[in-house]
Amino acid sequence: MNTLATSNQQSNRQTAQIGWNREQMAQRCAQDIEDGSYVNLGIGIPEKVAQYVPDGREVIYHTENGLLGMGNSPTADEHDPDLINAGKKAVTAIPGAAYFHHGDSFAMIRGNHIDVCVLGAMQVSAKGDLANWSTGAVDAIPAVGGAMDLVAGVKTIFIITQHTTKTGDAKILAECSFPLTGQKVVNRIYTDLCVIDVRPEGLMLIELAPGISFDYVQQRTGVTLQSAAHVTMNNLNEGQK
Amino acid sequence: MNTLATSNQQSNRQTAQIGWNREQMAQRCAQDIEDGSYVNLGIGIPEKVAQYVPDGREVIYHTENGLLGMGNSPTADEHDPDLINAGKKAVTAIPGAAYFHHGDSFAMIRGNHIDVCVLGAMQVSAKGDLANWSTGAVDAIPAVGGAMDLVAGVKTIFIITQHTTKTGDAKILAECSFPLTGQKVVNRIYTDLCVIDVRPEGLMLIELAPGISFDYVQQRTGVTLQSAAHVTMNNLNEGQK
Amino acid sequence: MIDKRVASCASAVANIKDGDTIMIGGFGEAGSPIELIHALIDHGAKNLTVVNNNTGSGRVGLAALIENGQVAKMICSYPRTANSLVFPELYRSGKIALELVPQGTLAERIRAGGAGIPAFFTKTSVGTPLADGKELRNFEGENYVMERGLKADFALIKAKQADRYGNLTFNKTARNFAPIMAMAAKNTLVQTNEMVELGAIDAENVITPGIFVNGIIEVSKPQQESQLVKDGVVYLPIKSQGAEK
Amino acid sequence: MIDKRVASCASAVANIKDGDTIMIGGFGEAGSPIELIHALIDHGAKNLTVVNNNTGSGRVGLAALIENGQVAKMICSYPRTANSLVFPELYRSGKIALELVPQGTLAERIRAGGAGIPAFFTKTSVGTPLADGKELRNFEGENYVMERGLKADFALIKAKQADRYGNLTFNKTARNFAPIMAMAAKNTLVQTNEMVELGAIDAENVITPGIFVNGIIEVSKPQQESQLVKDGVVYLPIKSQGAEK
Repeated sequence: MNTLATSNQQSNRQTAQIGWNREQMAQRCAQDIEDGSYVNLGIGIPEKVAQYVPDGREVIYHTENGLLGMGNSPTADEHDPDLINAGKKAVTAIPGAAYFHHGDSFAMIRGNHIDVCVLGAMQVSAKGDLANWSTGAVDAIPAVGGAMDLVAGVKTIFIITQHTTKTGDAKILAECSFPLTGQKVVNRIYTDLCVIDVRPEGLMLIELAPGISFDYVQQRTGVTLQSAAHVTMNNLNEGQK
Repeated sequence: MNTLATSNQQSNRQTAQIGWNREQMAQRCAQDIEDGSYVNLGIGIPEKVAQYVPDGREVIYHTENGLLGMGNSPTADEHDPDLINAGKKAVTAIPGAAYFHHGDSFAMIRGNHIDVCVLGAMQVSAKGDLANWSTGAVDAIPAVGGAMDLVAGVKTIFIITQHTTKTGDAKILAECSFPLTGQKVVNRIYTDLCVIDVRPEGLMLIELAPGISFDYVQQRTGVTLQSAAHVTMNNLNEGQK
Repeated sequence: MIDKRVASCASAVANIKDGDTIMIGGFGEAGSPIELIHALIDHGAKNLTVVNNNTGSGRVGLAALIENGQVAKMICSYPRTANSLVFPELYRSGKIALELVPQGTLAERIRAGGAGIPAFFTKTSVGTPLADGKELRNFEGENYVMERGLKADFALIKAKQADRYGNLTFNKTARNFAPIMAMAAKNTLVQTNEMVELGAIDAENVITPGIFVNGIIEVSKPQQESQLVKDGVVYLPIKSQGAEK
Repeated sequence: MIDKRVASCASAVANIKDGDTIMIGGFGEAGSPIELIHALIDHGAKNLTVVNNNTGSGRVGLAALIENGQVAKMICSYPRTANSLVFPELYRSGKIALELVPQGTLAERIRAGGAGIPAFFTKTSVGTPLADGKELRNFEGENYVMERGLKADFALIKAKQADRYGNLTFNKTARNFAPIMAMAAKNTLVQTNEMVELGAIDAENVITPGIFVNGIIEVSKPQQESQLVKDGVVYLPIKSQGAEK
């Protein structure tokens, strides 16, 4: 019993390590991006999605600061401070890329021309509302960037996020308490524990990370989840491609 | 007496030939286009203005179908059916020209970036209303082109027109009877007889063609004209430059 | 792999349906995608709403599409041009509808449609019959009219160069409406004088990025509308041509 | 003769007045016209409203302009960035105002200002605090918020090449806001890496036509903001620098 208790405690302490890691979350999301998609990736884990596009698919990356056909990070030789992404990191441009100004770039976004946008989240509601720009704290410097334009204009919005906050609070809720980025905009949520679809009838758990149960996810979620008839346990590789 | 009567009849028949001819009307207008102006010229007599820009002035011509820096008519060798002006005539592009799409072209117009537009007129009112796109006839095919955008967006609108219609009716009126192209848009009118400013207080005759009197102009005008203190008689050359 | 090339003009237009709205590039003959229009005539889709600055000339291209009875409504700024025969006759006999739009408002409505803007305000046409029935609004003492964004099911345009991603360049003033129509249409079909390798168009000089393009067909020696009109050519749909033999 | 070259950055900015609205190109350091901004610091105009996507970094360029107390209000989408020190402190102490605008709405408002559009509707920000107090309107069952066009007295931008007419090209993503700011400002001042002859920029590849440009100064070796920040440089106005000697 003593041994078991210790084992349980250890398991609790290791909660952050169970389920999918950051690489695997990105890899799982990448599986849902179709060949030929035009994709905008947010800062953080979403950026990693580009590394896991399955073989045989060609995906074109849009960065809202004026480039379609964003490539990998540059070598030292390729580095140009005038060639950056929306996170202000140095990038490259692939053959077949195009530069354009901010007006045209957000015409692509607002005009529903970008197929998929992958973003991080502070909170997501059962209706697909997203909060990812402000905690509403009085002394914070508000900063929104292109997030509101992206969620309003891009056809499909994927969210990649840890299932709970660092302190264990649920991020998937009946209603967001933080100021919204957009209303009814999220299509699918990829967490370290599972994949959840936002459907008109509510949140539908469609996939579990290996070793994770529905109840385990439900306990860490602020709203009642439904479960698809056949929830698969997707056993991704270790994040290598 | 008999001789005089004949002479008078002849003079009446020759009304169309007195005052400035079409070349001189264009030449007179060209004198008012400042060095460095961006200019859009309408179809017909306005097109001729480009031939009479005074020496030492550099003027850049805009054509609303997507070219800034329109040059002369092409030689047979230069002719390209993809390089035309708003009247669909073949043109050339000068060194320093720029091509752009229709959205950007009319952003230049609507956004008040073009300095001067020279247009023809069917009617002009004392308030500067312009009618130049439709007689309002029931069986006519209505066609407006870029005229409404030009009068709404260009800083200065010059009109070049015969002072009266072919049948002798006044074209400069208290109110236009034809459908308007724009309200309070005309700044100055160049006719075969005179130059008239549109001012808040009304129409001000500021210049007469050689041999033309104020009364002669007033008789052919549908609204009371005022006369500037010193009306000059501008004796242009014969239309050569 | 992304490869937007299609096998023929016929296959490019194959999915156009009766009742669709079609934007057609070109200002007069400059930029008119005449081979794609002729393929649409062969295709036969009817009851179309067509957006173009004009209504074509002679009896080829857009004029032939209208003459073939496929166009229920034109949205344009200048339906009268030299050698424009077909539209005036049908219009006078009440067989075709016309929505007359100032040229710059037409361009901005198309650009707005492509940029996700449902409506905007412009000074153009205020105080004229073309503002009748439209909402007026005063901003800082000036009156403006509200105009709506314009979208289409298909755009047919003509490019100078294209790569397999759909990046495009244009030739001189043949550019005109093509880039904004490519933005405003759900499906943009392009005939290009030349197909080039990816990267052959400098990324700085791409005029229409491939994201706005769905199908590309190379037509290396396009016909010239003015020449056809001069030669008295009458375009007849392939079926009719066949039937006549 | 049209020749928009000016003698120096100082003479370029000489007509900027207290209280003016200034659009400054750049997304982070890419496209930031740092020499023109430093000239504006030397010039000393106060009570400015500045439009830029960010608020600068370190204590050079836009951050130095803010630190020098010349900016009463920032209109931007993302005032927090790595190495952004100056703005947060002034904002928290209530010494600078902030109008926060979603990045795409900011871009479209600038484009609208330049294109003669006083207002337009967008879905962006509907249902969020940034739509508070703005007019909402339903088109075809979707809600949109009305946004106003944005103009400026001056724009300061950075180009790659310029000719004497003011035709411009840009380098890669340094293009960003520059072309639309050039449209929206009454006076557009350009620092260019290179002056070229008329015609050296192919008419097909001009990004900003000269009609939108008023003054050009060649700065062939511009300073790089990130390098200055790394080196701990603090830009002080020339008067202050003089006073310290």
